[in-house]
Order: sequence, then C-alpha cells, then structure tokens
Amino acid sequence: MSEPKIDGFELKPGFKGMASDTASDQTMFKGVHWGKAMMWIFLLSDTFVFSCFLISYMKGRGSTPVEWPNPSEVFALEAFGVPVPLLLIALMTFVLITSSGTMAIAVKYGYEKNRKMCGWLLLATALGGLTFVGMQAYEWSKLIHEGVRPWANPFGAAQFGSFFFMITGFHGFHVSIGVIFLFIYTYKVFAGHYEKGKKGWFTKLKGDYVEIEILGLYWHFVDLVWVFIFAFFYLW
Amino acid sequence: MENTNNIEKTDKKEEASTHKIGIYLWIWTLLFVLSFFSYMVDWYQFQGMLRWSLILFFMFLKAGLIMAFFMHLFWERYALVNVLLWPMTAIACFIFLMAAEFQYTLFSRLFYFVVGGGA
Amino acid sequence: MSDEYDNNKSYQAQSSEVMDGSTGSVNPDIDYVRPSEVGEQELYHPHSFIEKWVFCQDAKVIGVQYFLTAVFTGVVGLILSWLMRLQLGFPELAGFMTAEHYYQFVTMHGMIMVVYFLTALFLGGFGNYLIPLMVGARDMVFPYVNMLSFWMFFVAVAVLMASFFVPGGPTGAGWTLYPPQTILEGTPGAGMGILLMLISLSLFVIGFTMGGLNYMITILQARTRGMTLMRMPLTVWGIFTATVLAMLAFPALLVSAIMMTLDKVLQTSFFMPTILKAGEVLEYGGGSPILFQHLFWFFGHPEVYIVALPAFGIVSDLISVHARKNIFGYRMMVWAIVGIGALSFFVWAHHMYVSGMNPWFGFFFATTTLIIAVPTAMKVYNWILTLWRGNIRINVVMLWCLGFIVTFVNGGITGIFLGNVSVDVPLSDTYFVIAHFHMVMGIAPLMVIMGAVYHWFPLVAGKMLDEGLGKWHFWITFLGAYSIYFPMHYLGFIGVPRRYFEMYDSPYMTSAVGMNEFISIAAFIVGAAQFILIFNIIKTLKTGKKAEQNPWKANSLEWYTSTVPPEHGNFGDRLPVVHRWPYDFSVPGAKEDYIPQTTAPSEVIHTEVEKT
Amino acid sequence: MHAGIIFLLVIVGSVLFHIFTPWYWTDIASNWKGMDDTITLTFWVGGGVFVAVCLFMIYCVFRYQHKEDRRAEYKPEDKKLEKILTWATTLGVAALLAPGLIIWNQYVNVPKNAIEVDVMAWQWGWQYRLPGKDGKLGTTQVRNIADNNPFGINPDDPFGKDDIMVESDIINLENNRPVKILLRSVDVLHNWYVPQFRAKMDAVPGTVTFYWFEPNKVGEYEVLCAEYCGVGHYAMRGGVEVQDKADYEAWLGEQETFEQLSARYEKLNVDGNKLAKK
Repeated sequence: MSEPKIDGFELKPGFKGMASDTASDQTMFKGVHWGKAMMWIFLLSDTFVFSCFLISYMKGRGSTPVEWPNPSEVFALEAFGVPVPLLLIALMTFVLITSSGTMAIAVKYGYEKNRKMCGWLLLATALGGLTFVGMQAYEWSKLIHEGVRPWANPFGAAQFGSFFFMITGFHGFHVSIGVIFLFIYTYKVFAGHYEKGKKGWFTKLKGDYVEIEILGLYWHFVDLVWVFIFAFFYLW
Repeated sequence: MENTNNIEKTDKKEEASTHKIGIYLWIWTLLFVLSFFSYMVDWYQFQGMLRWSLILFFMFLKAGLIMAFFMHLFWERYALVNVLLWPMTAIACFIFLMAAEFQYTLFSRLFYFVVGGGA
Repeated sequence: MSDEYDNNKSYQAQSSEVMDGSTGSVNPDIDYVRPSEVGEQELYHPHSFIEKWVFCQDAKVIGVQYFLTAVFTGVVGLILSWLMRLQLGFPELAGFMTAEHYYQFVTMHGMIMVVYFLTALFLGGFGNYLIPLMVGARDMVFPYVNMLSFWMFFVAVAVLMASFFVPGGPTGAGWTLYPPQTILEGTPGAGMGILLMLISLSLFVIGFTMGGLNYMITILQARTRGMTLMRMPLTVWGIFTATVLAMLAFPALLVSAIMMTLDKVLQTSFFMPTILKAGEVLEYGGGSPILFQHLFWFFGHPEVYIVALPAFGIVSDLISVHARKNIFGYRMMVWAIVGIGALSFFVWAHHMYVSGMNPWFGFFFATTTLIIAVPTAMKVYNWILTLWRGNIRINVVMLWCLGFIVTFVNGGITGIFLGNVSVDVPLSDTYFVIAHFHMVMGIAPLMVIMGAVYHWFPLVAGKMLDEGLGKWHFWITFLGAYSIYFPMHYLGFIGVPRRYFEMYDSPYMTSAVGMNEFISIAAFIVGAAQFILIFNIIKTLKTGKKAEQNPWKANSLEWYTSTVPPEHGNFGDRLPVVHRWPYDFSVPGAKEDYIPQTTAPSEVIHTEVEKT
Repeated sequence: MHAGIIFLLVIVGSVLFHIFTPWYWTDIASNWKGMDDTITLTFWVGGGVFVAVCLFMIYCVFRYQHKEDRRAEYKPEDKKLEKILTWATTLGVAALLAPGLIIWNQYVNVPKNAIEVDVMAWQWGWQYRLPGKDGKLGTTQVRNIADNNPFGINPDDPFGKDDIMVESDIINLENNRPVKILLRSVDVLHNWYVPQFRAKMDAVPGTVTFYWFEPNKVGEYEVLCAEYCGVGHYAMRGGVEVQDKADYEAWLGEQETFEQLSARYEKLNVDGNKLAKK
C-alpha cells in the first residue's frame, strides 16, 4: 500500500527501483502480499477477457451494414413524463462510483485496524453493489419488455441485443460475485476474525486485513470495467 | 530484543502508511464530476469527433483515477506497475488491427451486397 | 501476522549463519545473503488418506495428478490418431469408419493433444512439481487454489470424455472450431458434442487460471534467499513465461467459447452471417466468421508457445546437466524466452493468410512472424554450442534432447515457409501444415517430455528407470516419428489438402497411396512404442534400482531436498540459500565437475567462477 | 557412438529423400512461379541451416563424448559469437522475408485487365458467374437466392442483368489472361484451390474475398476444397478448363445471362443442385 521497508535492501524509486527490484532475490514486487499480487495478475487476465469482449463488440458493430440502434434513445427512461436519455445508466454509474469510494475508504480503515468503520463501509459497499445489480435487472426486464432479445431487437442490428446482454451480463456476474464476497467479508470483519486469527473456512490458514485490500482491488476493477462499458456501449 | 523492536517498528509503519482520507474524498468527488461531464456529452448530443474525443478523454481520466488512487497503483513500485501496463500493448495492437478489419468487412459487404454500395 | 513475520526473519538470519558456518571457512563478506523478507509459509498438512492423495494441497502430488490425468487423455488422443491413420493408410480395413467418425476423431485428437495433454502436462504437471522445488519454496503460494485447479481440470476432462457418449457424438468441427460449420448441421456433433466441448474448454480455462496464478506468484514472490530471477533454471523461466502467455491468451479462448455457445443456444449472430442451408435461410444474420478466427488465434498462437517454451526451458537444463557444461549464453536464453513470449501476441493472424481477412495484414504478420525466428534460432545455436566442448553423457536423457534438436530445427525451418506470407499461400491447408506443426509442437515437445520423465523420475519415485528399455523407447519413437512427419511435408507439396477423409480419384493424390500406407505403419509402431515407457515405469517401481540423492550430479535445488522423494515442505527445517546460478558445471579449479547452487563462494574460493 | 551414426544416417537420408523424392509439386500452370522460387530459396537457406545445425550436433556427439578424466570447457558467454549469430540470422531471415512480401504485394494488387469470376460455394459444390458486356458483376444477397436466381442477384441492380450464369461446376478460363476470383459462400467456409495455380483463398459467408492469377497452360484442372466445411469436405470438387482465346469465346457465347435465365425460369432444370430444390 505504500513504500515497504526491507532489511538489507535499498528500495530505489522509479525505473532504477524497478531494475533493482527485478534483479533482487526472493520477491520481484517488494512488500506486496502474495494474495494482492495474485489479485493483480488475475485482474490483468480479466482485463483481457473484457478487452476481448469489447473488441468483438467493436468488430461486430463496425462491420454490420444494418443501422445500429441509438443507445441514447433505447436506454432513455421516463421521468416526470419526460424521456430522459440514459437516466438509469447515469444512476447506475452513480451507485457504482459511490460504492467504489466507500470501498476505498474501507480499505484505509482496514489497514488502520479500525474494525467498526471498516465493517460499516464494507456493508455500504455491498449494499451499493446490490442496488446496482437490482437496477441492472430492472434495465434488462425493461428492454426485454420492449422486445429486445439476444437474437433480435426492434431497433436495428440484431447484434445490439447480443452484445448488450452478453457484456452487461458478464459484468453483472462480476458484480454479483463481488457482492457475495463483500457480505462474507463484512461478516468476517464484524466478527473480528482477523483480530482473533481465525482460520479460513476452506484454506485453513489465518487471514489478515490485507484481504480487504484484495477484495477492494476486485471491486474497483468492476467499477473500472463499467467506465469502459459506459463509454463504449451507452455513450458511443 | 531485536524482535520486539521490529514489531513496534512495523506497527508504526502501518499506522503511518495509510493515506489521508482527504485524498480518497477528492478522487471520489472528481469521479462524480467526470461521470457527470461524460453524461452531459450525451445530454447535449455532441456529435462527431468532438463526441468521440470527449468520451474517450473522460473515460481514460476516470479509469486512470480509479487505478492510480483507489487501486493504489500510484503508490506501488514501478515493477508492479510496469508488469500490469505493458501487456496492454497486445490489446492495443488487437484493437488497432480489428478496427482495420471491421472497416474492410464493412467495405466488402457494402461493395458486394448492397446496390450502389460501392460508390 | 506481524510478529510471526519478524520472528521468521531473525530465524532465517540465524539459519544462514549455521549453514555457512558448518561448511568450514566462514567468510561473512562474500557469503552474505540478506535476511529473508517474507515469513515462513504456513502449510496445511494432510490429516487423512483423502487429504493426502485425493484432495491434496501439496504441489508435488497435484503435479503427479495433473501428469497422470494428462497422460490418460494423451493415450485417448493416441488411439484416435491410430484410427485416423488406419483410415488414411488402409481405408479397406476401416470399413466401420464413416466420414463423420473420421472428422470427430481428427477434432478430438487435435484438441486433446494441444490443450488437455501438452498444456496440462507441461504447466500442470512439470510446473507444479518443479517450480516450488527449483525456486526453493515450500509449496505453491496458494495450495488450496492449486488443488481446485487440478479438480477443475479433472472435471473439464470428464466433460470432454462425456462428449463421446452423447447423441451425435463429439464435435467434428476440427480443433480450430471455425464457425459457421461448427454449430450447423453437416458437421458431426453439432448438437451436444460442440456444447460439451465449449463447456469443457471454459472449465479448463477457469481451472488453468487458478493454477497459473499460483505458478506466477510462486516464481515472482516466493523464491528462496539468494534466488534472483537470473539464477533460476531455464525450466522455471520457460514454464513461467508460458504461464504468463496462458494467463493473457486463454481469455480470448474463453470469450470465443462463450460467444459461440450463445450462437448455438440463443441463436445470437456473433459469428453467424445470413446462411442458406438446404434451401432455407437460417435465423442468423450479420455476424462475422473471421472475428472468431481472430479471437481463436489470438489465443491459439500464444498457445503454441505455451507448449514450446516449457520444452525449451526443460531441454536447456537437461542438455546442460548431461553435457556437464554450463548452458551457453544463459542471459541470451532468458531474453529469447521472454522475447518469444512477448512477440507471440503480435503474430496470430499468420494462421489466417488465406482466411479472407484484410489483405494488408499479410505484410504486418509476415514481418512479426519472421522476427520471432531470430530469438528461436538463437536458442538452437545455444543448445548446440552447449554441446560443443562439453563432456557429453550419451544416455537416454541426452538422446531425447538430441532428438528434440533434430525435430525442432526441422519443424522450425518449415515454420519459416509457412510464416512467410506468399510461401504460405500454396502450402496452407495442406499436409505440409500438418507435418510442420506435428514436428514442431507435437514431436519436439514430446521428446522433451520423455527426456524429462527419464531425468526426473529418480526424484519423483526414488528409483532409476531402465536405460536399456529407454534406449529402445527412444530409437523407435524418434526414427518412427521422423519417418511419419518428414515425408508428410511432400504430400503438402503435391497439394493434398488436410482434413480429407479419402484421397480418392485425383491423380496427384493417388500417387501418394504408398506413402500414406508407410506413414500409417510407422504411426502404429510409434504409438505402440510408448507403452514401453509405461512398462518401464511399472517394472522400475516394482524392481528398479534405488536412486541416490542426486544421480545426475545436477546443481539445481530440486536435487537438494531433505528426502528423496521430497516430502511436504520440500526442504526440511531450513530453506536452502542460493549463492550461484544452476549451471556451474566443470568449473576450473573445483574438485567435482559441478557446484550446487547452495554452495557458498567461500567453499569454492579457488575456482574461477565467472557467472553467479 | 551408435547414436551419432544413426543421427547422421537420418540427416543423410533426409537429404537423399529430398533429392530423389517422386512426390513433389505439380507442374505450375499460373503466373505464380515466384511462389515456387521463394519456396526453393527457403529450401536452400533453411535446409542448409538444418543440415549444418544437425551435423554440428553430431560432430559434438562424436568428439565430446563423456570421459571421466576430462572436463568440459567453462565459458558462460561469448558476446562476440552471439552477436555474429544474431546478425547473421537476422540477415538470413530478412533475405527470405523480402521476396515473400514482394510477391504478396503482387498477390493483393489485382491487375486492371483481370476478368472477374464469381465463385459461389455451398455445401458441397461450386457455381460460377461471369460479368456480362458491362464488365461488372451485380451485387447479391443470400436472401434473394431462389431457383430462378441461383446467385441471389439483387433484382434492381442494373449491373446484374447481363451477368453470365455458368450452369456447371466446371469453369472455363482464357489462357494468359488474369482472372480475379471472387469468392462467396452461402453457408460455411470453403476454399477454391487448384494446386497447379498455387493460389488459394477462403470463401467466407457474409463477405466476399478475392485473389487473382493468370493461367498459362491450356488444360483441365481439378478444383479442391481446401478449408474444412463439414462431412462432405473431401468430396467437394470442381473443375477448371483453361482454353485458348477462340475456344473460350465460343464457350462464352453458349452461356446464358441472368436475364435469359429469368425469362426461361420455367424451363430451367438444375437437378441435383440443392440450392434450387426450394
């Protein structure tokens, strides 16, 4: 999370530091917890998954001569009798960014061993995520009600529905997994598992507050992906 | 003896290592503002190059802020940052080539399947 | 966490003193290795038979589990290849086989061998067994996830095998699974078969991701004291780079599998354009079949190197140990592995020169592809330069290595034909391609696997495999495989297209009937010869000679474990401390012709060690 | 010792096989001799490297066999040697790449005077269409395909009316005149491949692909499908007949245009053609 201190090893900044870290023994990422390194590499791999989805979307949308539906109109929502473009999407973005912020601060309190604050913020994050999933379910049912299907839709190119359901579905799946783990870790933090050194259910190994940061990385990544989906799918 | 010293040192270090809450609040606010701006791109129905460049600009700014501060990449050592960012060149290459590919497919389809499409 | 962490630090510091002190002349300056920066790994020791042998968290057991499962799928793949060769060489004897069967066998053979056999064997099998031992770790960093990885792979294999028994049989779409035919009638197994294949591939990717995270983090973050990246054996470098490739390439496979599943189940049109079939227009429209090919090869080309790079790494170690000479140009070797790995993400469409993609891509991909030939050639030079002025033991392990060099150079050279865009035009989709990729990523890696089995069997089982049987195994396999694939290139020159169930009625194809019969006979013999190894292993386990601690006099850490075979935790009470690279063979001035990695500089003060 | 000898025999055998092989490429019948030449060049360079590497390896096996009292040389690196090898390899590779790229440049740039031949592939057969007097092919749509419109030509396309329909799986080509093959498929991937012409390209449903060649030998050739397209792949054959100008024109005159075909729709008889079964 910040500059670590290592006995007998000088941590140089910048690219010099990169060279000396890489050339050193034992670890390449100095002071980075195994689990955190693992999450980063996993997210790198997951970035490739979402990149492939979005690249396919670009190729699919770009090469169809049929007109692509205007997302601004398709995703408009009626508020007080006026159709507001992308209203629901804007709200979803708002919710997700809110939960990302609470997560970031939860990580901070986790490192300060502030159990209560960390727990409440995790709970807030989990609820934010749950709201997001709920809104997505609403959005899906609205579109399905309007006749949008994965194989066809009344607005234009059939690929619109295909890519929409697949990409938002895969993102929503990530959010749902995140929400489940957020609730689990909320419980673990409130129950004081890290203070008591309680062993994990499956791994039978002791945990640490660094797990909150690892979970945080995942959650911010989900938010990150949404930034790209929002730009490419809803605004483009 | 040395052990106990170490423990104290470590604890202190962790205490000091967390960042001020202000920076998170700042980034948080910035994210809201940027999201609002990118929403406004649609609201005012900007079109053409202006639209695409604004969308991309806000997107990369938001993504950068989340990665740099919420995911702490700004504070990580360069070894980790570089390992994470260099693979993106493969993605960039893939995007670039697929952009060329869809234009070619679209051209072929218009040229061979649509009356007057080749013009 | 924190007090444990620091306790271990001081414990590690003490242990290093004891180790160096016990060896005689203590020289704290030149032997100094800084104290450990990570705490001792917490291990969960098994409490029951099931935890010890079935749901085991020990990377070595998981490695063996991976190995055995992969070998099982490999045997299935082998039998399928026999059936194919029977049809091609002696169609009159294969009356039971329809074209549907043939294409199903082709497809399953390809997919099994590339993904479920070679990838799983190198990364899951050798990776799990060797990485922790070679970098001096007690185990993989996430043993529980590692266990899940194997069982996910196991389920993937089960699903794959189940597809043999569903209505319509397994998919017969060719291992590349090109849409639209993959999911349309007219291709065998277009119903349940392809679905199970896609599900199995997705499971494999998920399982592999779990394993791959382990391999990467273990190598990057859990090396022992003194083990720098540039002191790792090339085996670890090869497996590491291959894992990185897999982590970044498998996503493309997962995405294409998901999209194709949706095309099949929900009638989406990601890859499906408007299609007229049996006089009816299907419910598809607007999709792009070439998109699938791009996604598939964005995975598929790195996949080639996922198989090749561990083989490169392992063979480097075997050659060095058995030639009693340091690997020539170690740094060049490492950079070549990394460079090949990085470049492999920029060459994918050289599989698609005649696919109808944007024609201008040909220039880009031909150039990047031929650039990759340079680091690959450097590796070959370095292998033979390692042999040069060596002190070469011509034992079974070395024979496999020599066989690897011959087949790999042969296959690599034909790769230059196919990578060079306009030379590829007449040769693509012919038997030349089949001969090329079997030589370079079938036979060559197989040679390395066999060499590695003979080399590391004493470590895994504590017994030496029989040399005499091993030599028979090698010569039949090498000569047989070479005489299968070398003449096959010439079928491609004639112009025989691949994936032909029958060669009948074209004059230039019927001219090759004799050759096809010869190839088939060779294939039957080579396949049967593999059972010599199985017999050898069973015989050795029962009556074999007990191996000494370090039978090959190698330097790397896996031979310096507390027990043979190594127990859970690998190195007993204390992790080894590394002072040098693993290739200090025949150092002038040293008493023996090898200096283990754990030997401190003060112990070999009179030698002229150049690289550490 | 034995090992070295056997490896030596393998290498010698490979070279002899290459020299005396009865199986080699068919006589070329198109302008793509450059492809053959590049293959030959690659053979000399690549084959040379293969033989050299293997012979060096065999020499080492003979010369440096294990002796208890001998030590191997200890020399971790030789920067100069590595540099020389790298640059030599780079040069060799560049020398092979250059002709490859030059020929590819010719391959993707179709000469202006090329006659377009529309090849339509389906499971499992071929059909051909030639442009009429206007020299242009009409645009098509898979959805338009019917028994009176086997190519699915857009009825409102003025260029389509005079297109010449070839009711056969054999196409005639004029000798020494470049042909641009336009490939389209109605169902799955196919590949229109004549080994003697060397050139090939996949037919991809949903788009049209192309390549060109100039036949330069009168005769009949067999067309193979070179991209796996389902169970009938191996039996999907067609034909090409390369003729002199006079013969070709005579043949061309016998063919029917799209307009004539539409007019004679009732009389049309294309049995055995799955497309027309509807």
